Amino acid sequence: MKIRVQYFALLREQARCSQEDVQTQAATPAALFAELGRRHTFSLSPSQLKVAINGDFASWDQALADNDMVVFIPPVAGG
Amino acid sequence: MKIRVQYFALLREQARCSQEDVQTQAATPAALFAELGRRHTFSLSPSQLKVAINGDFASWDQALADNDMVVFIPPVAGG
Amino acid sequence: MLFSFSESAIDTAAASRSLADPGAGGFVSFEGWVRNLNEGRRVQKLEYEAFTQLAIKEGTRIVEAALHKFAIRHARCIHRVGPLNIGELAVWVGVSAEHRGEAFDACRFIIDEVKHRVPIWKKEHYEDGDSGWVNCEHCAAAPHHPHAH
Amino acid sequence: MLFSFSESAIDTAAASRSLADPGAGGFVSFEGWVRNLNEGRRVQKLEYEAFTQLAIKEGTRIVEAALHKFAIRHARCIHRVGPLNIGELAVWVGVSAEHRGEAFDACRFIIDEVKHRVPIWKKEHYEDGDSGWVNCEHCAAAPHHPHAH
Repeated sequence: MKIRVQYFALLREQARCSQEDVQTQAATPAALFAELGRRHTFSLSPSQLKVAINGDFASWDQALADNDMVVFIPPVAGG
Repeated sequence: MKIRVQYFALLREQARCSQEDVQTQAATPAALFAELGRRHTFSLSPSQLKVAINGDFASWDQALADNDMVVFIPPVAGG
Repeated sequence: MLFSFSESAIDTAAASRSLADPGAGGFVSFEGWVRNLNEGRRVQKLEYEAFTQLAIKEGTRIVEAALHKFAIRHARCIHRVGPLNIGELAVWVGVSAEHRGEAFDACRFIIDEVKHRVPIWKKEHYEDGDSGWVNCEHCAAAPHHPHAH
Repeated sequence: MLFSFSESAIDTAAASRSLADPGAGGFVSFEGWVRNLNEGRRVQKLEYEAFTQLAIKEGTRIVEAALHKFAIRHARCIHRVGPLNIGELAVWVGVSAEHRGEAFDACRFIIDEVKHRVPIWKKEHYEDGDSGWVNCEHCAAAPHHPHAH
């Protein structure tokens, strides 16, 4: 299936792109992140990140569906 | 001796003046307030008031001196 | 001027700017607005009166105490005097600090102390035509004339 | 718009006015200013980046929670995105309430929650030429490249 991944902040810099479409068999965000980590050098581990699917917070083991939009959220620093 | 008394807020309205010079033998603000209370109808008792002499907070039993400026301070309500 | 009075509308933008500091990361301000209701009575307008000489001394002492007690950069309080209408700004307190926690604490300290200690009085004019000095009418122990004025 | 982003200077006067209410006696606002120093390093400028879609949802939930949790009239938060210089306003929170205590508590609640929960990131550019994403560089558990960018 096709998943669109958006990157922000440090992850965007480390992925060297702000958005990519990936063809994957990853069933969950956890599996997807592990797969992406083989192509990119991410300095942040899943325990430091949160996940959003289609613009809402989600869990690492939520089932992914075709055309989902996934964001891995680095530690925030607003304000 | 001569004491100048300034009135504010409710006391000003009850004294019907904002300032008066009084000739008095009152040795303290407490004695002065009792004396003034015989001429004016004050609804506030000394326990509800504070005293200032010459622009600084003072005690009710501080000795008055000639030409002192005395203010009896009703409960405040700034802000 | 850590504490001052204003007879016209307080310029909050200018007041905030006067507390700017490149080392300050947080700024907290309090504004006291004239409410249309106090203790269940409809308020139409009000007036503030101050014993200016002592009020400036006492207000300045409060802001100085805040600057000493909290890790803040700058602080300031401006109070209106004279007649005010509903919604108008009666008092402004601003505090800048490196970190926001201290700015919140100091701002609250200042307004709490100003309300309790500074010789300023507020006369409310009610919609029913009555009026009264806040904190003076209801606590009077001597014979009470609530509608005397 | 309980929570919104601004790509240009936040108009705090207009924002404050939007929270006016004749029943409100207290108004508390917080301003986050860009400091020249963070964790001992001299900051020259910074940039904010947001996951706007989720940030607006989450920020709105925070302000809604404050309106539910505290006895307040109105509340609002506006956050800057893009490049900012020292002293510039990065975030504004305003709360009007009948009484000041609730306004202070709600304002602090909102800024604390916004800082912890809303997907906004801050990249600091230091005077020594280095730069870094706040909260991302120092806590990285995987192999760490502090000067990689």
